[in-house]
Amino acid sequence: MDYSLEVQQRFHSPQGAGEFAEGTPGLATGEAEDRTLNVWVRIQVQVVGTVIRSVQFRVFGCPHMLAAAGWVAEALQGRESDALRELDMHEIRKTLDAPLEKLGKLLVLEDALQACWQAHNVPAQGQKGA
Amino acid sequence: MDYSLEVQQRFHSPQGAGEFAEGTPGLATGEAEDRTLNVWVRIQVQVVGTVIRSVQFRVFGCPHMLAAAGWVAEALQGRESDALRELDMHEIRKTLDAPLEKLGKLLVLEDALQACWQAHNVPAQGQKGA
Amino acid sequence: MTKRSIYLDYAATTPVDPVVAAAMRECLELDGTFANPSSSHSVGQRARRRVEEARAQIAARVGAPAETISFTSGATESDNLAIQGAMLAHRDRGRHLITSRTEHKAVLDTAAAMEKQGFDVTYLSNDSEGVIAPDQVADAIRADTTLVAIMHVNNETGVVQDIAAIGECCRSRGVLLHVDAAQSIGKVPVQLDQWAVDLVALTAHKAYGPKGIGALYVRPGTKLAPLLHGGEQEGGVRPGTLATHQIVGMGQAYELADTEREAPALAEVRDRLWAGLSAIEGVRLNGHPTQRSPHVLNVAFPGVDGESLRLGIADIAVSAGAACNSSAAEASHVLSALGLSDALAASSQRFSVGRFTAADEIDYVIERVTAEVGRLRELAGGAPAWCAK
Amino acid sequence: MTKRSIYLDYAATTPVDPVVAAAMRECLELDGTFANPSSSHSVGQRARRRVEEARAQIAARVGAPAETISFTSGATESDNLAIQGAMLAHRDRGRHLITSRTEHKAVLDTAAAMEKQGFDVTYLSNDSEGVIAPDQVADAIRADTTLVAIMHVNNETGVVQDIAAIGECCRSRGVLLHVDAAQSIGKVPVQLDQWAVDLVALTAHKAYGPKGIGALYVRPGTKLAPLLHGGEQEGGVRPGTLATHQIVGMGQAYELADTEREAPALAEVRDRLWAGLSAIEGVRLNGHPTQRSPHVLNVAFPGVDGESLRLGIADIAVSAGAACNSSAAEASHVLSALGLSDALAASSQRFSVGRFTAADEIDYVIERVTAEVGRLRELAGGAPAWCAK
Ligand SMILES: Cc1ncc(COP(=O)(O)O)c(C=O)c1O
Ligand SMILES: Cc1ncc(COP(=O)(O)O)c(C=O)c1O
Repeated sequence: MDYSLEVQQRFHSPQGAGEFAEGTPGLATGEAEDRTLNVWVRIQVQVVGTVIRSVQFRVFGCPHMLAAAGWVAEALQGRESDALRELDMHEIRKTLDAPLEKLGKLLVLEDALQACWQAHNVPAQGQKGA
Repeated sequence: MDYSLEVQQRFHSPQGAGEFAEGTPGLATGEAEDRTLNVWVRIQVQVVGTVIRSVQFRVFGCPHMLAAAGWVAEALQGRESDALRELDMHEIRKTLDAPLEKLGKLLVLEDALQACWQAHNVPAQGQKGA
Repeated sequence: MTKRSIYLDYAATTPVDPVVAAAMRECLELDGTFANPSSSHSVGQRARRRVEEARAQIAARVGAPAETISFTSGATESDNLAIQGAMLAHRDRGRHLITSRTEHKAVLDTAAAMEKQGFDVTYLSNDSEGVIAPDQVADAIRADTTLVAIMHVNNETGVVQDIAAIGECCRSRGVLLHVDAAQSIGKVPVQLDQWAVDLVALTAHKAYGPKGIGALYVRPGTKLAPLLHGGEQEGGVRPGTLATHQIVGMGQAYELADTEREAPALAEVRDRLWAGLSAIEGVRLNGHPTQRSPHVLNVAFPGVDGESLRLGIADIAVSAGAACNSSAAEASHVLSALGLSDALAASSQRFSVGRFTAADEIDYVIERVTAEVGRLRELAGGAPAWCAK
Repeated sequence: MTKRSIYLDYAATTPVDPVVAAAMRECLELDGTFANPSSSHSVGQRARRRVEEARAQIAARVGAPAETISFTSGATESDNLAIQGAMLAHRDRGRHLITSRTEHKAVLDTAAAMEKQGFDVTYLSNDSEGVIAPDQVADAIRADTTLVAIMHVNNETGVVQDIAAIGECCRSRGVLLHVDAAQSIGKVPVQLDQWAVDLVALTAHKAYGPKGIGALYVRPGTKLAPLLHGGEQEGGVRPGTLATHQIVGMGQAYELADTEREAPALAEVRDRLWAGLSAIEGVRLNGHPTQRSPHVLNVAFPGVDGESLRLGIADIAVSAGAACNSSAAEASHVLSALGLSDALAASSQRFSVGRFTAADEIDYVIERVTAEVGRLRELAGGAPAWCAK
């Protein structure tokens, strides 16, 4: 398997890997998994007002999943929270130069972002995972 | 194809190759061929009394045929003329270390020797070929 | 980024031993032994003698008479020739083939192709340690069974099957036995003078010989329908110009591959690696703890994605399983057959050591793997239980 | 006894060019490109790149896209894969195969094997100069014809068939064409970008590459049933570990084999030889005087037994015909197809020249052959006419 330089770099030093301290204000968490694809991902965003202040993630999966999560975390920083719904995994796959067969896994990341957006807009659920 | 040293030596310097001058006394000639085996051989013996004084031959054929003819010419020298009927090609094949598939060709040589013996004992025919 | 590069994928292929390379080089020189071994002129006969010397070297290594060894392009062709050739030659006698789930694809895909042609195939299930019990073979044999195809050393786990016993139960029932011994040479003895086997697939490139040359042992009297036609080489079993340099290389490699001398050294290195890796929390050995070849160590790292682990230790050449499927994403059919979950199978790495593996390389590998497994588990903190089961 | 040794059997096999040998050696070194090109680790990917470079070199030489080239163990396997593979894949469409009497045994024996399997084969008769007229192919094509297999350069006579024209008449009738081009590379241009052919068999060892490696060109969309199963190499057309050093060698050899540069030099040497030999009484050229490859000269020496002539000039490596049948005693099927009597066929010698043939060697050969023919004719003095007809 050949990996693009960006994937290798993000894989070896992932920015935003980790989680927020319990009770951090404005926290929303989204999780998704696909056992057949052997991936699990959790995204946490801290939203202040309507803006994403910072992002943390955990990933079990292949190098492209790790790189994509890092890329997303960086991309969301400082954006409106609706960005959680707007990121296009086809674009991200191209940016990371990931093979087509990896798209299925990336869509799991999209699910996690969706869940995160849900959690943000329906705080009741938002507590889950925090 | 591997050739025994004796075959190589007799092939490169064949003793007794040639023919007798016309009208040489006591001459008997025998010829035989097999077109499918691609061989032809002519044997001439000069018999003085009952003893073979000398032998000459011509051969069209493979190295083993040439070597066998030379071997026979040498072997017959000084023998009783009945020797023409007594040489065993199976023995000669072994002596020359020729492959079994060559036996057919050697038997053509045997035919020539037989014909020669005939010619010797029935001089009328004996003139043919001389 | 990669400080050094370490090769632990000897089961995929080995480098050519310098002694073997030297023997091959002579055949590649302008005034060397380059002629066609089928040519009757003296240079051709010189090449022929080298070919026959190599055939004798190979035969001696496996305990067989030289005339039972026919050259092929490798074990893939040998497996195909053995299975297709025997099943087709005996199709009127019986159309049933028995093999196992952990065979190499050269055997499994050939078996599948035979099924498509209307033959009947039984796939024996290995136990959780990868072993086939001789009784399983005995029980599976039917009146219409023509051939049993069981490998000697598994290429992913190193598990060794009891060919001696399996051979007995085939021979006593009048069934042919084909053994894929591609991984065995120099690691586990192949003793054709003691085994009741009829066909054996061999290859050079797993034993420090060149890639692209192999052989098939055919017990005298075993009927085989050839796969390839044309020319009279190899007694009609396999046509095509004999590749002198390749054959000379295989012969030299097999002469060097002395199991008695090499196996203990391999086992020592393999055990050193396992001693280090087994200290990592949760790791487990795939395959059989003792009934195995000294050159392969297949380890599951629960909670870690195997592809990520391999990129994490990219300066170390290891593999997920068989190289010939590394383009394929799906989990190893061998590990699945041993009952591993997709997650565990995907977490597994095959480390295979060889003649040129040094102890200090092993220590470095242990250090790197331990660190990377820790890092990846950290990155996956809080992942659900299935990721590690 | 042999003062010197001269090699004039380049059509049987060539020595490996030093440039090719050097490229191969790199793959045979411990720290060289030895890994399995199917391995996903970095050393495996390095080998993969070398394999793809070689594929491109070969494709460029024959005027085809790289992805149409699949590696095999040689032209024998390529011919088998093309013919068996195409006939089996299209068996429902039609079971008729057309080929010619002067094909290599890799084609003729495969055709015979297809007949045994119930396929129908038409063998076209070449004219007395070895040529197949495109019209003969057109006339032989039937509604159920699937494949035509006609070689490009004949290995015994050097006769070149008009593949461009034959291709047209196959394509226009919707019939597949397989061309055995094993002898062509570096001697007669193979122009797949201009020919309407679907399958082409190639080999390395007739063009200063290694023995045991070849390729099959498969026009995109051509259905083929594989002969071998297992592994996913070569897009499923041909499994088995790719032999990096062999493939690299073939690529390098094909890059070197520039017909424009080499053919004129070969023709000059070949013509010098013929100029000398044609002075011998009664000799005749076998094959076509102009429609032929520059590297082969096949000559009949009436009144001389060929085997004796070869022993007489044992320091010169020439052959009776195809090396792969040199163990067989019977006359060349190619020369018989040209109408030669058994005696003439058996008297014939194939002289084949190559990159390393020197003019002074030719002069020596002329001298030796002339003397030996004279000696043998003398020994056969008085032989009946059939010996020389
Ligand atoms: C067990 C086994 N069988 C067969 C093969 C195929 O051998 P080859 O690469 O020589 O075709 C391999 C390795 O690739 C193997 O490990
Ligand atoms: C015309 C032709 N076809 C096929 C072959 C077989 O090629 P290989 O030796 O690569 O199998 C040869 C030479 O042996 C040949 O001359």
